[in-house]
Amino acid sequence: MSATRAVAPPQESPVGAAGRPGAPRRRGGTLLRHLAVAVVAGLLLVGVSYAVEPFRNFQLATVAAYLCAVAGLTVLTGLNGQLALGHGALMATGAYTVALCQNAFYDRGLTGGWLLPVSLAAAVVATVAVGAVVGVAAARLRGPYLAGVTLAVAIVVPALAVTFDGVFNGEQGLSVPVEPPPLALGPYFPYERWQLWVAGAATLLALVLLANLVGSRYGRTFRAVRDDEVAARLAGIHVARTQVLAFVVSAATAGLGGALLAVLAQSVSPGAFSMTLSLFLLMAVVIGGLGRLAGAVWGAVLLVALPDLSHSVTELFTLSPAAAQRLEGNLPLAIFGTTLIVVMIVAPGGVQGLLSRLGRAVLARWRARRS
Amino acid sequence: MDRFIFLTLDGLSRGAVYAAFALALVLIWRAARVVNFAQGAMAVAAAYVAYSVTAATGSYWLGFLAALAAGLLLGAVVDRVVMRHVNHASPLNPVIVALGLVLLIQAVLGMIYGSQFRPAEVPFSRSAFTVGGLTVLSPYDLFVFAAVGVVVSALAWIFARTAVGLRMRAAAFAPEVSRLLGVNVGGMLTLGWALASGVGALAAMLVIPTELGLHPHAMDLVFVSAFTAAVVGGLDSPPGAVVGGLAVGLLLSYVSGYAGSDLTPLAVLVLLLAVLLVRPGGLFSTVAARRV
Amino acid sequence: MSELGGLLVVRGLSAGYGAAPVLHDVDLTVAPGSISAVVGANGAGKTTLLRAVSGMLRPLAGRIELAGEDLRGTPVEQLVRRGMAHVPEGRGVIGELSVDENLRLGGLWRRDRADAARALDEVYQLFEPLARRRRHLGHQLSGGERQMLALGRALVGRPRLLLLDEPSLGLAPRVVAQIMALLRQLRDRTGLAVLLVEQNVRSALSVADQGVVMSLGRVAATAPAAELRDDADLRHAYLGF
Amino acid sequence: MEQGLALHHIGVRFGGLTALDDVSLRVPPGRVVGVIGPNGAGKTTLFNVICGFITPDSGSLTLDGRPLRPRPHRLTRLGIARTLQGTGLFAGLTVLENVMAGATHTARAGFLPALLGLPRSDRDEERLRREALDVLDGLGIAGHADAAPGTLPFAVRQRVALARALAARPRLLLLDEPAGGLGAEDIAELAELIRRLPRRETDPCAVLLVEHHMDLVMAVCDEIVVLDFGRVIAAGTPDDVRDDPAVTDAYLGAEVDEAAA
Amino acid sequence: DDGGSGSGRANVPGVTDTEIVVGTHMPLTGPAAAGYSEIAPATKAYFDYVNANGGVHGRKITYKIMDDGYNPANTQQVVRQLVLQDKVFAILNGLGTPTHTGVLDFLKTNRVPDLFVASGSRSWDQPDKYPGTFGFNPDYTVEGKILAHHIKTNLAGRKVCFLGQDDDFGRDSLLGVEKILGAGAVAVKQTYVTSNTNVGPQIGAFKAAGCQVVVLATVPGFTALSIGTAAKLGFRPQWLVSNVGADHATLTKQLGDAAPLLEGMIGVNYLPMQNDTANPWIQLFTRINKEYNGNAGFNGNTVYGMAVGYLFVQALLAAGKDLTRESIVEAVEKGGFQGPGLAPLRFSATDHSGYGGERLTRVSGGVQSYFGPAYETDEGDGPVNEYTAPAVAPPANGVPTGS
Ligand SMILES: Nc1ncnc2c1ncn2[C@@H]1O[C@H](COP(=O)(O)OP(=O)(O)OP(=O)(O)O)[C@@H](O)[C@H]1O
Ligand SMILES: Nc1ncnc2c1ncn2[C@@H]1O[C@H](COP(=O)(O)OP(=O)(O)OP(=O)(O)O)[C@@H](O)[C@H]1O
Ligand SMILES: [Mg+2]
Ligand SMILES: [Mg+2]
Repeated sequence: MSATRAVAPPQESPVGAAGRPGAPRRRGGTLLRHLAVAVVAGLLLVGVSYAVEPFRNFQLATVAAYLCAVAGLTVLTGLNGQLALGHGALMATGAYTVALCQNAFYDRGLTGGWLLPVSLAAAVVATVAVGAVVGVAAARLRGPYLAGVTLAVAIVVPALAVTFDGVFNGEQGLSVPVEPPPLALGPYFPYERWQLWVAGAATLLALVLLANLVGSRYGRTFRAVRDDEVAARLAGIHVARTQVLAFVVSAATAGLGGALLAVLAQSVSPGAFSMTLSLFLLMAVVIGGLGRLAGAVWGAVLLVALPDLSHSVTELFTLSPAAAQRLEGNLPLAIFGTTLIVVMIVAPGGVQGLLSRLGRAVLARWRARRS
Repeated sequence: MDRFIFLTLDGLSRGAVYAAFALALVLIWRAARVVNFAQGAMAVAAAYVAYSVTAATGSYWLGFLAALAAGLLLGAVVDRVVMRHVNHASPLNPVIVALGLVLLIQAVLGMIYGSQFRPAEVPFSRSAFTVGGLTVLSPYDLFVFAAVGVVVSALAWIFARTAVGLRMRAAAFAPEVSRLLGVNVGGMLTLGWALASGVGALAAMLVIPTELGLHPHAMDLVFVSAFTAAVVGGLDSPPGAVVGGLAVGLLLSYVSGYAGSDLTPLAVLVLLLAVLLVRPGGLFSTVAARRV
Repeated sequence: MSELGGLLVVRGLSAGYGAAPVLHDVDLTVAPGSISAVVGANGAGKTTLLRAVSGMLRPLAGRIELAGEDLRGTPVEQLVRRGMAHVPEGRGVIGELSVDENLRLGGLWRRDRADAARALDEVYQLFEPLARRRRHLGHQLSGGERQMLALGRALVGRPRLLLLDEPSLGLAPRVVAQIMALLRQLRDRTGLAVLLVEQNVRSALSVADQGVVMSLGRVAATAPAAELRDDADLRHAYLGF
Repeated sequence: MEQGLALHHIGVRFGGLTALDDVSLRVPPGRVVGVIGPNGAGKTTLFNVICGFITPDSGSLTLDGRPLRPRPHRLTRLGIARTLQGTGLFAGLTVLENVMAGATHTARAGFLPALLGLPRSDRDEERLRREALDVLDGLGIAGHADAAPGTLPFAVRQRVALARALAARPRLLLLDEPAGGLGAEDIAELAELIRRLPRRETDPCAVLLVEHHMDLVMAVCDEIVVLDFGRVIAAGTPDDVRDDPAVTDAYLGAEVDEAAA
Repeated sequence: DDGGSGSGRANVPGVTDTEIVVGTHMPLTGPAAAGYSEIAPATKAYFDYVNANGGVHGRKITYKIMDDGYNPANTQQVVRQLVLQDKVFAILNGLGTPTHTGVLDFLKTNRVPDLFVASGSRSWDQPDKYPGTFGFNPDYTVEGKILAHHIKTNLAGRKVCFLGQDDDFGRDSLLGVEKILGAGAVAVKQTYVTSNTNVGPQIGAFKAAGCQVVVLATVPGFTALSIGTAAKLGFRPQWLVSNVGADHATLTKQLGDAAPLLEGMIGVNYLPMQNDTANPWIQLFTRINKEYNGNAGFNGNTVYGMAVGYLFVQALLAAGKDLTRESIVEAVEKGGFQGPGLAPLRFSATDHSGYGGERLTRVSGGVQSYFGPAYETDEGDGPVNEYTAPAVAPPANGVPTGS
């Protein structure tokens, strides 16, 4: 009948006892910090560009172009919570803009190293305009309904290239004349290395800007809107405007990515920007780790490497002609698909999530050992 | 006028199959809150089973039943083997897994059957009746209408009136709470996947004969139209799927009939925007949620 | 002591989220036809205790028995059939379903359809605001109405053991009093046992037979409710008043 | 001129259901006004009207005598902040970020500095961070600044929500059931805090409080308005209201004795 | 063996004394794979046959087939992989207008011979701009002209309508038809896009207008779809179908039970008919298909693939023992190739297009066979002439001999 006293009454609540941690202020300004990282990455890239063969250079350049788009999409989908399936179309917008600009320059006989940056900038501007229009509509929609509209955009934009074939030259698309590497680099400078430099530089620039933004109060409002729209509005955040802004930012990077892709391929055609591309971008975002710029890197790498790897794996088998006819092409796809499924089940936080989990575990063990 | 009637009937008969497939999407959305991008590939797999069975037995109807059975089974398997193990914390994870399934299923079908088109048989004549000089619907179209009608009524009944329907909805919306209320959430999910995939298989059986033929990618385009239809109608509403499907069918028919088929994608986008900007949850969306 | 004939017997229960346990070695007995109030500071682990008992959280160690049967390995959805109902914290109303559907769901598992229907009517009589809103969707309801709905839904299943997590949250004082009276009445009339988690210590202890004080994931004290109410030392030490 | 927030003859209907019926109410500066009433009486709806989530079917609002057409995201700019029933925290933001988000409207640096990562934006962030930490400190939860809200005890979450509202430096704070789920000790602290708010030196603010916890309401309110079925059935000082038989009947019931103790 | 003596030999990518590596890009997967995926394996089978018979100048041909899924972005990747990584000697028979257009500049910059592109676009015939690129298929305009010539001579006075794919294929084909019949002669012109499989509205319009002759510039799927839809509407015009979409075996497979609808369909072709078992080329190819292609289904695509292989071997022989990228381009430009084709190959220094004519086919009694003479014409305003050169027989061992 008497009370059983098992433990001592609590002393003091731990709340407030630990002083003021509140994320120690990082040293140096945001810009300097991010630039420093970018410069290191850039130097590394230059080193790599000399170390590997032209084809790998081209692949890396492609990774860079995709990375641009994937990073923007991860901000939109991961940080702002908008499920967009139409980024392939935004890439197409950038790609066609760059093609039209470069062609216009060349038709007028203009040459020089400044043309490409101007065209790329134009591509970004054009995509921002398109992104703003789509974004305004998107801001009213949620989840699968947004997905539905953006999917339609993904289909419409390439189709427009066929409808207005006078300008866009239909299915065949446009070629993108690009200057050869500057002579200062020497007469035998591999073109693919130059491509990697161009794409790498543009992408690093875009990443620095994105990282700045994500780390600023805009990144915070993006996430706040994603988590709770009502609370966000009460916190003084204009939800629709924030969503449009996120859309525009990710459109800009998608446009740049598409433009780079066009420059790399020296051509654009609607078939390259199909719905599949949009879906693959989303895959890259999720597989890499939703909402993380570092994850975007993994995603973009996988986007280029996984089909290639699957193909190489298939080449290890020697097949009879009959079997080869069936398996060729299909086996890599099956491997690709299975990889996606397995990764999503084993590492739902994507590659980056897995890495940070591993990192934390290692750190914890190390700390435990030290103490 | 004749042209209008012709295009209308043509659009309705196309719309009916979109509706059937949209129903499958609605089903899985209601049962698991997932937009199943693999629905098309799964349905095609079931249709290939029908093809094999029909080829072996010579009977369309045996193949038809086999497709439905295969659809149900495939849905259950996909749920148990794959989707069950996916972390649904982010709604994107199941989407990506579904895309992976698409690649896998299409690749496997390609390996087994090759990438050639296979003929898809029809149980009834596709030659249209002529009424007063005007070609109207074919017996096959009527079959499609009847099948879609039966399915949509059955689904509406199951969801609105039966205990299983209530359980399925509860399990989808709030799995944890439902479990506390004695709902076998896992079973409901599997049932939902199986039913959706079965309806998808039915839709594939209905639509493939009117398309290019049986092919691992046969449902890719239908998926897009059906997804549009489901979104237009409101993903939670079986009648919405039907109305959405018919609307998309009619729209595509009118646009390619009067304006040129290259404008159809644009028309679909316009339809989506027109509907969703007025009703962001689709035509048949229920009362907007109270959020504060 | 009523410990031996417990309807719910918890022994050595540890549970938590992730690696670190929140509950440590919890012992607890709820006799049939009795009300046990679990009280304690925020974060003491009361909600976690209920979640572990109802199987929503897999225990790390320990044993949970309902009417003498070990519950380990019993799927959560089977527990209602054994007579256990859990009204979770945060209400658990399914917003997308109507009031009526939410309530029906509470009795859907029952064979005795007629009695389920009767129980439904009783709930409507009990919570008159719900009766006026049968067709409304769950998320149209006000905070308090949702709480009523969640509680009513559990009652439709006519449980033997009711786990209530802060039922007074967001309810008007009059309704709180009404619910407490109801619990007492059900206990006396039908032999219902209740495991009641409450911040509103006074009203909880006023209806309870037994008080369980939790602190930092452990049972700090178990005592007859009246004793706890009157023991100023205990109250000050654990309950802050 | 009339200072503070005033509602004039507000009416709100949802379909056939009258949620608010000719409700008038004033919250002058420096006062704590309580709104009580049975469940479903329309208290949250009243808040929603003030915040602009619901446009009233009839009636009008004024702020400092000027007509007010509230829009949720403009509210903090007008000096009004609100907490939500339940907590409505941003699950993906740390506690500190949650509070910083509350002060969004005070940010000065625009988009371009943020995009370029200029010191201007950094300084702005630094200021926000400092202020947010101060608010957290004031509520005694600075130790949780880096935690994710989801892992915190309910009482702490409630305080974070309060901190987020206070970070906006409101002149008027709308509190919707801030004591829900709190223990007696926490409620006492909360009461202390609410009483202090209108009188503190920096950023004093009036409070409009919806709460079912009678101890708290009686302890902190200067004035109480009682709603039932969307109508004001009583108004006055806590003592007036407590003794009003209509209130006892509709709302307090038997508990009134205990609550007053 | 003095194989190693050539001066620049070691520097020719993909060529050693014992091997020549060439690559191609084809859709092996995806919606466009139907049919096309059979071409490259057939070519490879022919090369294997040649290799088994001693190869070309002692070198065996290795054929790398890359899947691009008919997606230009993939084509970019795989062609670069072939050229930069696998160091192929040439790209052979890359398939598709949009896909291959994208790599023209890259191949030109890297001086990779780009032989016998598998598409009827005019883009391959630009010797000034793309000196290393050569076509294979007859131009779509040529095809349109020949079909229209048949209408003009045999179906005069009938109401002619046209359904074309909404791209170069459809447009060039219509251009050819109108060049012969006159601009206003086509009563109803309709287009389709591959992303919309409902051709009901188009066919309905033909029916409503009372069309008697319908020219189809369609891929096989849409040929079948159009004919099926027409039957559904009770509309039975005379069909004239572009070579792209007129392969009877493919269409039969697709239509299944409805295959009898193809009766009377007129098509065009320029290679031996796969069902013409009396044709020595078909006998040869059937044998190779059996022995080196796992006895895969034998149809027009198989014939096409082997014909490409045969032509490439001819070109290699003509380029001589001292094989370089320049020498093969020169050899192709020299022209004079004779093989299974019924129409002339027009290669010259100024003409890089492929076959310059076609012969009409008709389905009769469930069998597709040639009728009438073969025709040749240009893509401009030139007349449609009969091509009368006699058919050549394959060499005895099936491998071309050096010229
Ligand atoms: N999902 C979760 N993940 C991690 N930690 C959690 C989670 N839920 C609760 N906790 C932690 O477990 C501890 C106990 O929480 P619990 O909710 O059981 O307490 P409680 O006694 O019910 O408190 P309250 O009165 O606030 O409801 C708290 O410290 C809390 O932070
Ligand atoms: N969007 C809506 N649609 C329909 N009915 C609504 C809506 N919002 C509120 N109601 C109804 O209006 C009435 C008032 O709701 P409100 O949330 O204002 O009550 P409350 O006084 O805050 O109650 P509680 O104390 O339980 O939180 C309730 O009956 C509620 O069901
Ligand atoms: Mg709790
Ligand atoms: Mg309320």
